[in-house]
Amino acid sequence: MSACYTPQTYKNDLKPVWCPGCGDFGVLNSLYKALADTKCEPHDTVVVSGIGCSSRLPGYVETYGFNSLHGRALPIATGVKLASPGLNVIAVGGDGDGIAIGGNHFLHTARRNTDLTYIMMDNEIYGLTKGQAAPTTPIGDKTKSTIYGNPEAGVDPCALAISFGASWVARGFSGDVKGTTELMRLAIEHKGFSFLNIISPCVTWRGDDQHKEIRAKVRPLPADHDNNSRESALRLTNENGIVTTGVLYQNSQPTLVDEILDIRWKAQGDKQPPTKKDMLRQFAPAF
Amino acid sequence: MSACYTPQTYKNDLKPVWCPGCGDFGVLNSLYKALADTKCEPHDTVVVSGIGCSSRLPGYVETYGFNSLHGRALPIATGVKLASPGLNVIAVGGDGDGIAIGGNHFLHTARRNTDLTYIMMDNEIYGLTKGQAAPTTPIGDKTKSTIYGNPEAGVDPCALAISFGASWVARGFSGDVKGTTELMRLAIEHKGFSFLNIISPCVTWRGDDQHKEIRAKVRPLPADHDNNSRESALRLTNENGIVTTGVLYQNSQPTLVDEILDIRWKAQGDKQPPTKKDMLRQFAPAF
Amino acid sequence: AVAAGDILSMACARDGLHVIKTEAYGPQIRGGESSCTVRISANDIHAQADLIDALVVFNWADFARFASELTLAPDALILHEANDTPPENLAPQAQVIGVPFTTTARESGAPSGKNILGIGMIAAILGLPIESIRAAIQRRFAKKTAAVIEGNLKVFDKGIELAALVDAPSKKLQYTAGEPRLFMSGNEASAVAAIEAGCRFFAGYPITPSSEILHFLSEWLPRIGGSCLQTEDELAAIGAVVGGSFAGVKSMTATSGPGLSLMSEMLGLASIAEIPAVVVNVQRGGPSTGIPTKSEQSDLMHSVFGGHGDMPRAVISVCDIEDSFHATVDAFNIAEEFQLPVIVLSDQSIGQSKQTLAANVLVHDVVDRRVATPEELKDFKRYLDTPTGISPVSTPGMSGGMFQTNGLEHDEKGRPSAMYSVHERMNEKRYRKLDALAKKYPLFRRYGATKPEVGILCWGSTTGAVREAVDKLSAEGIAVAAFVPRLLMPLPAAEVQAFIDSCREVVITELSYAKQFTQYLRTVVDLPRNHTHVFARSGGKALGVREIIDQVRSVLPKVADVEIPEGVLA
Amino acid sequence: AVAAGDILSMACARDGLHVIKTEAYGPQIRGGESSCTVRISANDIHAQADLIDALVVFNWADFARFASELTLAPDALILHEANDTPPENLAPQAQVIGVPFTTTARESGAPSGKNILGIGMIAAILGLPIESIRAAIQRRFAKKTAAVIEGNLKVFDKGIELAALVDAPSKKLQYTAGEPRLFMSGNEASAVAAIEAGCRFFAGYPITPSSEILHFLSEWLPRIGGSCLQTEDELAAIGAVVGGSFAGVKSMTATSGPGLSLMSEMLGLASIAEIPAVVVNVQRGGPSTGIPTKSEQSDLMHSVFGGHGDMPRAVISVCDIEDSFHATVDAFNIAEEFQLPVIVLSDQSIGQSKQTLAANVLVHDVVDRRVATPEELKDFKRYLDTPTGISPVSTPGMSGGMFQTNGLEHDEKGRPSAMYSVHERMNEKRYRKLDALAKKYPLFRRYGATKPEVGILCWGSTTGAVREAVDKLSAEGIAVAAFVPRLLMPLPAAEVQAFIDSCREVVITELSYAKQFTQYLRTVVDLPRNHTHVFARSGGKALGVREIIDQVRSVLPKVADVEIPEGVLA
Ligand SMILES: Cc1ncc(C[n+]2csc(CCOP(=O)(O)OP(=O)(O)O)c2C)c(N)n1
Ligand SMILES: Cc1ncc(C[n+]2csc(CCOP(=O)(O)OP(=O)(O)O)c2C)c(N)n1
Ligand code: SF4
Ligand code: SF4
Ligand SMILES: [Mg+2]
Ligand SMILES: [Mg+2]
Repeated sequence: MSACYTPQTYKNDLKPVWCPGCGDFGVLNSLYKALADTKCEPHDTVVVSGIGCSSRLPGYVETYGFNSLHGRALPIATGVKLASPGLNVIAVGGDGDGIAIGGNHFLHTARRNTDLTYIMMDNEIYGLTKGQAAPTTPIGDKTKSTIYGNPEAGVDPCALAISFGASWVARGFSGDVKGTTELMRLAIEHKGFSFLNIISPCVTWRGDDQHKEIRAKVRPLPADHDNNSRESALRLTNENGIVTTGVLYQNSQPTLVDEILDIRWKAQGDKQPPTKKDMLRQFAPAF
Repeated sequence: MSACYTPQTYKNDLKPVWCPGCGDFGVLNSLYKALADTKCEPHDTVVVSGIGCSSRLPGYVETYGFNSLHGRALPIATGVKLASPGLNVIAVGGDGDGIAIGGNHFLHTARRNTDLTYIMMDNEIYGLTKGQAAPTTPIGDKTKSTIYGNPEAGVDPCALAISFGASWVARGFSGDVKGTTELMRLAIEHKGFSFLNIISPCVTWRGDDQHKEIRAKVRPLPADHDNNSRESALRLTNENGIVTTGVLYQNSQPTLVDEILDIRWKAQGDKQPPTKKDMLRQFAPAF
Repeated sequence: AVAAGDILSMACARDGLHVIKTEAYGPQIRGGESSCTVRISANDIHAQADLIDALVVFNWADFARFASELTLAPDALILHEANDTPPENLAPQAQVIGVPFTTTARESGAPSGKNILGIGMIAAILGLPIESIRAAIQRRFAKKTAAVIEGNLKVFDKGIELAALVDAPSKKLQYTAGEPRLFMSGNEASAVAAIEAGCRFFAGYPITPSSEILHFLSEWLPRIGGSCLQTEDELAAIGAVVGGSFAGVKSMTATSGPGLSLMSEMLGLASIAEIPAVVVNVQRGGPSTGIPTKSEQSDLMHSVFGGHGDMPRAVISVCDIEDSFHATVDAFNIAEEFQLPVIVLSDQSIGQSKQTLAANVLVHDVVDRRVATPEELKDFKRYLDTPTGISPVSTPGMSGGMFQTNGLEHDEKGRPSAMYSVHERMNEKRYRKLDALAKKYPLFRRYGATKPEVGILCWGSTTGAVREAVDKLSAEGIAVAAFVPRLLMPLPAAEVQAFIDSCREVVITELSYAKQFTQYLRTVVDLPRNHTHVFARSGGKALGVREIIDQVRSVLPKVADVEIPEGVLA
Repeated sequence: AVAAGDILSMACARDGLHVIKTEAYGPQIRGGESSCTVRISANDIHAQADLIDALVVFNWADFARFASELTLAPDALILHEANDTPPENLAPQAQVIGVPFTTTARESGAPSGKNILGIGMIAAILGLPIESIRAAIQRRFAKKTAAVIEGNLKVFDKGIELAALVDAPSKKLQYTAGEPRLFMSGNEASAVAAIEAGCRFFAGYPITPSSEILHFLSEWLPRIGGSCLQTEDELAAIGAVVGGSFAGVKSMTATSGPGLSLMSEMLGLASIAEIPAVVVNVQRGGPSTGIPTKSEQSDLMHSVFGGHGDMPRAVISVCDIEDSFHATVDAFNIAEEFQLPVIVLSDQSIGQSKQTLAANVLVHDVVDRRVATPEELKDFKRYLDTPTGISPVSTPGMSGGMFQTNGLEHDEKGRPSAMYSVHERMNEKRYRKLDALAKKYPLFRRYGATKPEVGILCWGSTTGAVREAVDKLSAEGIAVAAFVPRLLMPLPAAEVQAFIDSCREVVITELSYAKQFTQYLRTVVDLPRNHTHVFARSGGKALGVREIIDQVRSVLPKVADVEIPEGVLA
């Protein structure tokens, strides 16, 4: 990997379509910085997203990028990684993309400890479709699809990730570019599935104050937090009135790529790879 | 509800296609008993399933029954309940059906505390398709699709259900018809989303001994277990070498039907329902 | 711009004028460029305007983004922000007038009132109902402070005042005020129709350009004792609809292409289990995510043939905003009577455009499910093989009606069977329903000459433009007619064939690059080999009346050719 | 029964005989009834047997379940469990012999060896290779104790001994042993082909009748440095395939109808983002869950037209077990060269039946992706609009090849655009690839007379039976030919039309109640109005050679009619 990359290296000349003041600008800037900090070789990096305002992000990053289908960023990212394990694979998207339509892939990609980083831009709403409730929208909130107030309790993406078996889980706030950049760096460096939930306000559908309100709620990790314990990590999720940022949970365990390599070893060890003849033998009545 | 129902009431004359010795026979018998114990009016009861050996079950129960699509039992059951809240709705299916292809619906149906009972027949394998690994298959196990050993750690359906926000979570063993019947009764009586994971051996693809092995592992709930605590409940999941049966977790919270009724109240209160004219007013330039 | 369009439209609707309003946006959700076109007429209109008579531009850079979709009339009147110089030759005899919109608005006490200033001028120049516009402005800002309302009214008057400086008498609209009309979008009409049809359960997942249906029903269903569920995805949405309908409640979902693709498998279940289900699919540019904010007619083949297996279903198209109402009620009627899934094919240009409608047109007969009789409930066969293929239904809650169904092939009782004989018989039974359906609902429209030289075949949202083209061409004495099937599956084949056989030249016009409509027609009717002219292009731009006229003209010579030899033979 | 069939087939394969073996099961996974038919011939064969010459029945109740699918030859030889009385008149001159299978087997020291006893008798009576069968039995029980092997061999000899009592010389098979042949299923051939084509990533979700492909590749890919992922569902499977292919590795999934329906949306993404992807779809009875264990040709329309939007894709069909290999390699070649999704349409009767093949036929040229040149990488346009529509590709890891793609409509650089002009141009570009593809791969088969009076059109698994029917009819001096398109999308339209035009009467035969093949043909070719005869029925039962012969015969009179006037005119 070359050592002389700057945030500029990862910028392309496409202007983001985001509304002025959208939290996703902060996420994008943090990503530029984090990629530079981790010296990610642009052409060895793939950013995959689903569909949503946030999922437009790969279009603005000068690496290989794929703004795919609503909810399917993770299966595609998994395919990229398994087919070509040498690549750095980063999946990004929105809370709806990842927890509504994409929820099942979130569960299974985390559970397999798939070697990739998943950044969720969480604005507690469906932005691109103009403001319907997301699974993260707080109970009672009025949205385009819940004018009588959201009947469903919002879920905490970090709590889900931990329960799904993610080996690295953190929360950031797009308003804090420095902190978010640092979390991204750690996420990218983590071996296995790292999940970073970034609170990224939607000024258009959640009101211009969402930014301020969240900033007021943000707290650092308690000094005594043991982030190797699922139980203590879970206690820092679904909190009332405060939002704890930082690395809530991490462990180290074999990753999906480790398993794939292990299977190859079990299958073939250091033996010569089989020939076509070897493969056809089972169909040959040569007894 | 009439009071004179016996297990016979719920039997029809279709012969199950299950292999001799399949655990699902035990589940079916428990269900006949539990329906009688809870005096479920057959014509007010709907049993919905997905696809799998276990999902054949509704075909053998003399109520309204729907053996639907692989993974989709819960959305269909939700539709039945919301459209006609007076019905008793029971969803059943396999571990693959509910956690692989159906995982996302499991998450959201639980999270909404949808008023239905979900019985999962867990054999740690895909039975109907002849023995591939399921998300519940223990790591290392050799199956048709994992001849080098399953690379993925099996998940515990009860742990998932608790993290998903289910308001009632229990585990049973098909070999224990009496215990399972009792758990089914409680599940059906619970207000909200009740999840019952029943270990139901697949003698054909998991070996004839699975039955014995599990019986040896089964344990009752620890006397001091506090099943109102998620934390303690989670400690009784993903256990090594033992399988704790009983009601692991329960709480009482507003259900989806409660919310729907609340929304109707907010929308209309005790006012006369709106007329078509009222509905069209917003389109009329009458100012 | 869009707000001004709303005010103008509502005001004209109040005075009984006919209005069609369309909007266009850039990719940005907020603060991006937007454009709004309003066609106003004293008579019935069926399509958005081909040519723009009067244009108000606040920013030429933004205008450029939409220019390709906006054609100016030769003598267009153009009002633009004075300090933003307009591009060269916008139109030959264009009247281009710079107006200090921003400053004037500020001075008149409504800083953000430049668009109100604009409609003030336009209203005066075109002679639109001033009083109604005033009222509309007041309604629009009702929630704001009195000062705001005052300011905007002042700006409006200022506009009228400035208009005096413009001399364009020719542009005055001649009309006499009539009954107020409703002003609504196709999506709103579909939602209203669902309630009219008796739908009491809606499950959906938001997607552009169909979300307004979810929004409307999530507000109104609870008011009438129904319920609405926003699901986690489209798989769950259509699943819940099938469940709700199985439980005996008319149920619906609404989506667009990507969602419809995801629903393919569940629609197959509804088909084999014979459960009514209504899906309103509001088409957008495809494939994949494509162009979510624009219209196209490229979900046709998937709607009529999509999904694995031999899967009977009905597909009904929407010809215009009013038809969104009728087609949706028809869809419920067909679904309930024939016990199958019905797809309503609308598109963005119908779903999200707004039009004025006479209040009394929003009525349509409603059909209900054929419930099993006590006799039928004895040894009940849910899938009884009847002459029409339609079997008696019971629904949960009905005592004695219990049955167990499934998506496997099954016998009359609904019991799974892998036998060929059962499969063949049940396929026959299920498809027989389509024959009965085709007989009862030969839905189509026909416009123009009875003995056409040129016959146009089209469907859906292009109908309005085709209809106006037929009128214009007929006025020129050209014998042209248009045939528009509304029921697409099963297609009224005999009627379509009869129409084709009655024309010398057949023109097929559609907004699908892959010619989906043409290919579909070929599966059921014969098209004359050298006398069929297909005009198929991508969507993303409305099919214009002049475009259709040119298509027809381009085939006219052939008609002439044909005439000569005939003359000789005679 | 099934085990016996395997032993018999493998043994015959060893002596170079031609074998086709099919199996059928009841709904029960284990301990249920099953049936196995084996057709053995000294010459090339293409379909399973129409008539059964020799039948072994252990339980008449079980036989009854399959009777509708098994037709006995008039002089069938029938061996059955002695103490289970057979039904009346199974066949006119049937030779029905009761054999105490169970007891004899027990006495001969192999309690569960009744099926071995059966093949012992059959082998002796039909004159099958005794020594090879002995070897096959030894191999079969290799993992068991010596005692077990001994017991089974003894039972086998006992069978030969008992056969002496049966007198049926006419049934002896005449042949001379030849080179050993491979014996494999269509699914196995597809899996082998994937590896041959260079596929190194497979993602799939189990589904009958395609799972054998997953099983085979999960065993073999790791051995050659590839990987296999069993995903949580089909949405993830096709997603992972698109991801793997985007990353530059040839990738595939396999499924059946329900899974294919779920993949509709992602296939649209592969189409617009121009990412190669191969899907092997092994058809079963539909719609919905339908009949998972039986064959049908009803996923055709979904394969060629399914998915929202105008979505170019290729579809290639599989004519027989050997063709599973070639079609699958072709699919990869087409996917890589034209950068689009390719669906391989096989079905249960090909995927799960086994046939003998000469080892040397499993070879096929392989094509790779056209990677961007250094020149092209300067100001790289991933979607460069070229004469063929095929653009240069770069894959992650290639320095200087970076691009950002998406499922939105996009320009040559892959940047999202909602402009009509871009949409129209890119649709043109993407569809242009299909023209190039059709030119390069006009894949079809043609059998029979060059100047046919009757021409048969069919596709996929019915090809074998049609081919044998053509041979038999030709032998009778009837001028009949068959045309079988292998590439279904784009269809070799010119060739199909030429064939149609060369026939007096056209017979279309297919296993789809809804006539999917016929309807599809109509979209691209003209079928003579009164000279086209469609024989379409549900799947669930193989199309028999005699059935086809009857279909052709039924249209022959018409040919005669036609001849007379012609004679007069001459
Ligand atoms: C299959 C499918 N269903 C629905 C949609 C419509 N859709 C696009 S983005 C989106 C949700 C956006 O919310 P989120 O994922 O949170 O992203 P955000 O815009 O808030 O950043 C939806 C429902 C779609 N594109 N595809
Ligand atoms: C969409 C779809 N994909 C795949 C299948 C094939 N299939 C049927 S059942 C099943 C899994 C069965 O496992 P499980 O749900 O655990 O039920 P079990 O048979 O073990 O009781 C699969 C993969 C299908 N029917 N539909
Ligand atoms: S709508 Fe919300 S999320 Fe989308 S770009 Fe605007 S501010 Fe950001
Ligand atoms: S395969 Fe397994 S799960 Fe299925 S019926 Fe047999 S024993 Fe039961
Ligand atoms: Mg969001
Ligand atoms: Mg299972």
